[in-house]
Amino acid sequence: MNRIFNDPDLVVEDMLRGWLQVHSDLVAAAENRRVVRHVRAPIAGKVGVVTGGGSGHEPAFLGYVGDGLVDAVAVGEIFSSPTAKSFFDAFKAADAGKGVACLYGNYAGDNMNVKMAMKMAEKEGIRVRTVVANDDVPSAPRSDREKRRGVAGEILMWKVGGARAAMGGSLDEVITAAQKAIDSCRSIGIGLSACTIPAVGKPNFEIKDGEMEVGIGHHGEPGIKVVKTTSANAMADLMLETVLPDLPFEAGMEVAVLLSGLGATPIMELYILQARVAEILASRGIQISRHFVGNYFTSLDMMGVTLTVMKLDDELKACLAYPCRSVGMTVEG
Amino acid sequence: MNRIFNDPDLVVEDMLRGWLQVHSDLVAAAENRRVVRHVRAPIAGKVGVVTGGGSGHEPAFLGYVGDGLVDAVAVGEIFSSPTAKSFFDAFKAADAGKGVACLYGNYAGDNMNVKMAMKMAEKEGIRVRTVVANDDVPSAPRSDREKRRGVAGEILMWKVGGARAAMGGSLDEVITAAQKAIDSCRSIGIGLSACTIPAVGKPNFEIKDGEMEVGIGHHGEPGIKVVKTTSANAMADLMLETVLPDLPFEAGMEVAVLLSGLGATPIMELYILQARVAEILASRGIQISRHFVGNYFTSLDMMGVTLTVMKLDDELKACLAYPCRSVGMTVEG
Amino acid sequence: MDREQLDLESARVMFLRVSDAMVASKDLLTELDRAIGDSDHGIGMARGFEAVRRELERPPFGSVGALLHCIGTALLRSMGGASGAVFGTLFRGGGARLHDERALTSAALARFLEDGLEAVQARGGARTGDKTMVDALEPAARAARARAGEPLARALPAVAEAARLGVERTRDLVARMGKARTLGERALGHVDPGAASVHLILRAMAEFVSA
Amino acid sequence: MDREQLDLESARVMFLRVSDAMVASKDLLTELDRAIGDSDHGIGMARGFEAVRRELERPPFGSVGALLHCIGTALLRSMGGASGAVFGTLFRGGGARLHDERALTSAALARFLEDGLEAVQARGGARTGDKTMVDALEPAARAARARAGEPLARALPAVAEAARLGVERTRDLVARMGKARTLGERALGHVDPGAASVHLILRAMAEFVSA
Ligand SMILES: Nc1ncnc2c1ncn2[C@@H]1O[C@H](COP(=O)(O)OP(=O)(O)O)[C@@H](O)[C@H]1O
Ligand SMILES: Nc1ncnc2c1ncn2[C@@H]1O[C@H](COP(=O)(O)OP(=O)(O)O)[C@@H](O)[C@H]1O
Ligand SMILES: [Mg+2]
Ligand SMILES: [Mg+2]
Ligand SMILES: [Mg+2]
Ligand SMILES: [Mg+2]
Repeated sequence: MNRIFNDPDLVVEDMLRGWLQVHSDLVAAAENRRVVRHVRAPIAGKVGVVTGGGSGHEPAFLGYVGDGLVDAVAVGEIFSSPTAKSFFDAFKAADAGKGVACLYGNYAGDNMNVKMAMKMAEKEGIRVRTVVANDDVPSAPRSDREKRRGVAGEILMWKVGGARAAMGGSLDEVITAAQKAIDSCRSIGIGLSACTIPAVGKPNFEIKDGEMEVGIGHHGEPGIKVVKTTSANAMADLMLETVLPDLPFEAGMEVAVLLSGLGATPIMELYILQARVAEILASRGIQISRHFVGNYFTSLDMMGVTLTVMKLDDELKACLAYPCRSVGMTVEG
Repeated sequence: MNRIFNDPDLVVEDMLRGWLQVHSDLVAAAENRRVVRHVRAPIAGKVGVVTGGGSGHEPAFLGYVGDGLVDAVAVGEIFSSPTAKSFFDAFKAADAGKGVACLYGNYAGDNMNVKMAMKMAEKEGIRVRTVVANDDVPSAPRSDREKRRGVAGEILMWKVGGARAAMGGSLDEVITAAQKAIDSCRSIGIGLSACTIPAVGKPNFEIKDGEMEVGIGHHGEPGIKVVKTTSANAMADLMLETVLPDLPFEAGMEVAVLLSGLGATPIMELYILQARVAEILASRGIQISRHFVGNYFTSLDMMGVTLTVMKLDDELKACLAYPCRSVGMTVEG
Repeated sequence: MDREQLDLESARVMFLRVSDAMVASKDLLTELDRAIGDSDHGIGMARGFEAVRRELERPPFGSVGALLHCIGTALLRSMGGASGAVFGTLFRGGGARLHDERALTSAALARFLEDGLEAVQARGGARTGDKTMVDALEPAARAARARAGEPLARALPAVAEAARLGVERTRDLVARMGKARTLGERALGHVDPGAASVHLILRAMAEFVSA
Repeated sequence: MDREQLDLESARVMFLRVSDAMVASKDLLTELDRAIGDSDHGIGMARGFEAVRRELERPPFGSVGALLHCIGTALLRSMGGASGAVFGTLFRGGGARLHDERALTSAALARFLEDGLEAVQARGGARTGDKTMVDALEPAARAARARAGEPLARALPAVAEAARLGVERTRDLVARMGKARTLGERALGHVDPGAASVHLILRAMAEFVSA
């Protein structure tokens, strides 16, 4: 494992030091060093938008703190939910009196820690409502949607919730929009290689040469099946076959597509995949009105990709088009 | 090799299809499909800025086509200079009558192909002047600077040249500014793993587990030495030791720092490195007034990093601060 | 030496030894989580019990409940992850009704484990058979209740043994919770890392009282 | 059959066979470039000579010069890279003074290689000993000049052999040009891929005339 770190137990600290310095125009540390907040948070008159999760997914989560997006994030260890205290401190950092929308992903640790943080917030009179992202189709059958993991659809949920808050929406409006956003998203990942946590020093799991894990999660959680590697086109087809019928996405719909590398995937290859995704969607009469292609939500040094398709309506389109500025995503006004 | 492509000989074509579609607000194909131009190029009243190079370095080169940056790029095969014809067609795509600044990297293939393209341009009455980036310190001794390769410093050269052109500068002014930009840059790379060209199917070279190649080039060209892997801090120290004395960078100077991953490096690790770079520069009395940390110039799936330090003066600062918008870099107004 | 119970100072020292044991189990637990999870369990537990160790260095504690609460809080504040919430809750929930106890008796142990179990289940919704730490905690709590009248030094080894058997049983379970859920049958043959942690904690307690 | 010279149609067919040979050498050349370059030489040459093959399918050509120019242009337009420029220039520069020749004679071959060499050196500045294709081209041109009066079928094998020896000599050279330059001594023992291409082209020509 040839990687870049100092003390393997301090990778998050060391990263945060660099991050806070480089992006000091945008973000600042809260009193709790595991909370990164917008430089101007809490922003008067605005609902606070909070998220949080384990590290190793950069630019998620902290990269989405910014104008028109997230106000504060709770930062966990690698692949570990932040503590309840960090979520609570993120609520405090974001709350300007209009309440806090906590928009996070469906993982046991995050669920429990957010719940505890909400109890702390209640005691201090901070109103918090949540939306739990569960866009990862392969992680549970459609009948068990509430068991599904949240993956890159979270970014679109933050984008929509963040825009709604920046437009002056009430807490209920922000929550409703964010919930609609994630309900409109369906995602799937394909893993082509495993990832290695520096403190562990060997791969978290195994993907054989010549095989790929279809439906992989952001921490290497296994998916639907392990199959022989295929062409990019066949990969795109496989992903769409899983994702499209689930909502379902149908002719005449407008969608946003987010194709994210998992960390080690060359950018070139994301566009190769995207070319096919666009072709298939067009052939089905589905119109892509927004694309995001890049490393939006990664898993350390994993090779692979996640595809998210989001059904759009006028509100969601307006929210996606709303200006935002952050390390992970910038939409110009 | 688990990777994402269809026909390995068509990766560039397939990528371009996806790219042109996703970024149709920003770029368009020229008649020559191996030229990607700004949607509005040639831009009236402005010197055209052109670059080009092999593929596999995304977002370089085509990702820097945009407002306030590059007007047209010639796109080569993986790790291969574009043809002379493509460079020439890029000149044509960019030329609005005020001449073309061709700002490219010092590689045998690019040098020869650009030279031939300039002959074609001369015949058609297009005025072209060049700046050849040679910021890679380990690739030749200081006394042989003209033999040094161009690496990520090229991005800052494009940024400065692009800004100067956007400000209305003449061809000579753009060239002078771009030349100053690259003369003010010093870079070094460290490789932690090899990269694999899809059509080759096995790694281009070898980096052993537990070893790293100090001074590596963007195609895996060997550097100064192969040493045992070290901590992130020691890596930063090693890079700065090579880079700082070369210009030399001294107390009281202002600099820009660009830390780019080579493709497979987790973003987290770039910030870990950056934290140390900033610490050392501060301790030497050198002030960082602009940071760029991310995957700016990659080498397929190589694990590793390049560091570029650029000495700033008022003109260069103004040019770096000038607004630009592209896939690879956006600076807001 | 068959200790009847532990005074607060001895209980504190016992949990220092437990902390040492958990920090020392980092690689083992990471390996278990690597097999069916995301490889961070050992790292998290080690970080958590390093924090516990720091906290326990500042006596005195006024009651068994205060001691357990302090441990739980240290875990909660330092660990994160599912296990930070779960183990933090085990200690804090388990100590909630022990704020009048000046010694750790077998009865107190039974209450700690029973109340802890209830709190964990309220927090995360896991039931027996879901392949979580509940599968070790539940039989341990039952064993503790059954031996609530015995000397602590006799009860604890039996409680630890019950946990161990619970851990072993998780080998035959498909996960219905957490990161191992989508593994399906691929989780068979592997024990649950959180369950292993419950056993390691109880085993270190048993070793202390038997020493 | 000891052919004195090749008429234009035979020369065209010969370069079709040369193209086949170069396309078939893709992996070999890629391996050579992998050892001391960036692994793309075989891919580039194969792409280039596939384009040549397409162009050569449209006869007739009016002169040796026109034929060589056509080949060079196909390489230049399709390949890119250092070798696209270098081999494109070899053929275009080499054909520049052969626009009156209606047959490929040994004298024309010598002029092709000599003028090609000069054009390549003007283009890229490489000299003998820099570990480039010049190290195969230069001895080949010399051999061709020495045999300019012989029948083509006798000259070409000798020219190809001279190129082969030139390739072999690149093993002992440290690169002073291109991607191998920074390898320093690590390049020793490896032949230059571009030099190998020169030899393969001439060998395929020799095989054609000797067949
Ligand atoms: N809902 C739950 N209730 C009880 N224990 C749980 C629950 N979810 C997970 N666990 C326990 O947590 C352990 C995993 O801990 P850890 O690896 O630290 O967390 P994460 O799953 O967040 O990576 C599992 O082995 C399991 O015993
Ligand atoms: N300046 C030059 N003059 C002549 N030949 C050169 C020169 N530079 C490179 N070459 C030849 O090109 C070959 C490499 O070709 P190729 O791999 O296609 O190009 P690149 O170096 O751009 O990857 C070298 O083996 C060498 O023979
Ligand atoms: Mg985890
Ligand atoms: Mg090349
Ligand atoms: Mg885990
Ligand atoms: Mg090459």
